[in-house]
Amino acid sequence: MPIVDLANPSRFLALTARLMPWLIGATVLAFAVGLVMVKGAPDDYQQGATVKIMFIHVPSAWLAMGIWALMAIATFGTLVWRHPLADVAAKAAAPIGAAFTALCLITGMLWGRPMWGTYWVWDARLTSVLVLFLMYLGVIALWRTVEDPSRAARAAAILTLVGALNLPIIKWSVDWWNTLHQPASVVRLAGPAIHPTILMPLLAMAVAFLLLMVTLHLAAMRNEILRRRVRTLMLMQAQAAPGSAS
Amino acid sequence: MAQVQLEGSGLTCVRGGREVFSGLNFAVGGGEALLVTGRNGAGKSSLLRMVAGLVRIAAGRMGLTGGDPERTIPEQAHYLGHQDALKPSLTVAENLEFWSRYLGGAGGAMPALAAVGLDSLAELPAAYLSAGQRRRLSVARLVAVRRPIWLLDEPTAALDRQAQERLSLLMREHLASGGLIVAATHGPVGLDNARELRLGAAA
Amino acid sequence: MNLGPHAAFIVGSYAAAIAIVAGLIAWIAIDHRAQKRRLETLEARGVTRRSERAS
Amino acid sequence: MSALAALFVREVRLAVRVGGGGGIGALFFLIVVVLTPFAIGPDLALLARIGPAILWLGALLASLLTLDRLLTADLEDGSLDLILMSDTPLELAVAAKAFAHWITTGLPLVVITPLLGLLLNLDAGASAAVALTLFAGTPALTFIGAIGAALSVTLRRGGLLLAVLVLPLTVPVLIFGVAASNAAIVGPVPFGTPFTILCALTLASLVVGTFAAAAALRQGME
Repeated sequence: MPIVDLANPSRFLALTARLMPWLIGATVLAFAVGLVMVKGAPDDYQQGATVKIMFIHVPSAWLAMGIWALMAIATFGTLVWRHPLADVAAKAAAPIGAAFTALCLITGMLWGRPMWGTYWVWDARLTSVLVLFLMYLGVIALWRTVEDPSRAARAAAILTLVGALNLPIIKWSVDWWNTLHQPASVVRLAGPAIHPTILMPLLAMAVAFLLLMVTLHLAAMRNEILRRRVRTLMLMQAQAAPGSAS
Repeated sequence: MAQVQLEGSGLTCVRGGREVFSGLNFAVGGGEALLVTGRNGAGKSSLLRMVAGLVRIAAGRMGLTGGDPERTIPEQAHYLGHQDALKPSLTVAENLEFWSRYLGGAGGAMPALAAVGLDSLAELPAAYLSAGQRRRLSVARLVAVRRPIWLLDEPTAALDRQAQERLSLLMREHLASGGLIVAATHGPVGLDNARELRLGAAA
Repeated sequence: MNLGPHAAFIVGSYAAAIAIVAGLIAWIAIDHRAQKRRLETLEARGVTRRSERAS
Repeated sequence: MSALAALFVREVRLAVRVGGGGGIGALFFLIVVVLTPFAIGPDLALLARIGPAILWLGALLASLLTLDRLLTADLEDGSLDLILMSDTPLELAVAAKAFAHWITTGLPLVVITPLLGLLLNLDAGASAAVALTLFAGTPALTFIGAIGAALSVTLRRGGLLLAVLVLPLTVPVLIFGVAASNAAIVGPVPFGTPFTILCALTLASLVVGTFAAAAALRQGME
């Protein structure tokens, strides 16, 4: 299926409708496999069973960054190739990205509590994810305050690209800020090396999360396309109304 | 409506330190229309806004006889300004219902929308309306709430011929029911027995 | 499966995961139904898109 | 009463809908609170000590900066003229608008305060205390800010002028808000004393703010 074929929204909707049941099935299957492997994973010699939180925390962190990268690529499509579905993809991805970033933060805090005694210790990695969460909320706020989709798309595109450029800088400066003040005794979150018996369930869960994200994203894009159709229909209804020429 | 009579005597208006007009006298009875004409800046809008209580009366007196004694002139007047007082994110019906309830009307929007031909767009957000449609939605406010005095600032602006005819029909009905109209305008408004008050003639 | 002393936090994390994913699914489903309903009311009123009218 | 109810419902609807400024105050509050530790450093003990101050300053700025649109939006589209002309007293109209602003902006600040307390290493009790003082204090911030909003309408200049004009007026509320929070957390002083003064300040500002804003609007007419 050539990519240009997807440019037409109605064909995209038809494709999504056909793909959706398969995607949902694959996601459920992937989660089933992942959770079985997670159940079988051994406890960590240091943290005990709390390492099981990692199987949710790390995949959602990867998704949080991955979705922003996806949005950056999509907005590149808006600015450079004027691809009609690009800003639909970017707008649909933002809330999903924010949700997974929130999940990453929550699980990070729940994982930190037994170790550090408090929920939040401004750990370098978690803090970067927190800043990323603020950026997601910023983009969503931008989409919500500008009604005209094309104007909002260009503004969101600029913001997303600048955000993508800034993410590494933010990550590095937060690390520097953290090590500057923080006594070195803080246990690093992910632990020194990941033992294969823990790595395999982690990868399985990562695949499951990825499938979940793809399913949710396609569904959200479908909604966004319908929302834009409603908008054009309303515009046409106003123009079609009698005596609306002036 | 009881027979009302609006008079202004020796009215002086000062805006931003500049005397717009002074010593102005006018009188409008129920069923009559007064067309305020004059070049831009002669104070047409200022006179209307003065009657609406939005501009301070520097000197002179304005009185309304026959209206509701407890209510001030602005509370018995409709002001149709250059802006339409509409919120784009609210639907057509929501906008009109709000103004109808806020200005003391019964709150029913549909009859007024029908009078201006917007009933088919009731559930549409006002953002999607054209300038003419927004203007007609603003006019619907005058129909939804009955008030004796109509202050119309260039009412025919942005209206097409059919909408202008509909407006002059509404104005004739208002006059027939004993109301009065003071309209700032350049051209004719489709009213036959309207008197004219020329501002800035002396300049 | 013995979750050890910090069982509450592990269960809490998985509960949070389920809650957030359920929230996302609910938001998408509700939004989908709302847009479909608005499309139907608009199309019922005879407002058709140019592309449909052309075919 | 249905006129004022209609105005309140309209204001809430406008804030909630796309394009309205509903959640923007809470987002600003979240960002200000998150930025402070980057300046101060991740020292948990220090953050816990100045947590209430950070939360209060964030709420103060979030409230004031979102008040700019309270009246200027109506001025620009002509609604203000009709509100001035209506038989509903202007004071009650301004009060209804300010109350709607508090519900859509002030209250969300109170709701997310416990979450931000986590970031500032405040324990549950401390966060609850700050949230309670903010609940009592944010109406005062809104109604005092309404005076600034009315002035920025009459002076035709919005933006930061509003905040600069009104910030000094909010100093008492800020002092007793933070004092009440610290009294609950550290407090030699019992929580009740500063808190009741804060409530008194809020009640006073409900009245003063409403009449002052309405007077400013009336004076503002040319």
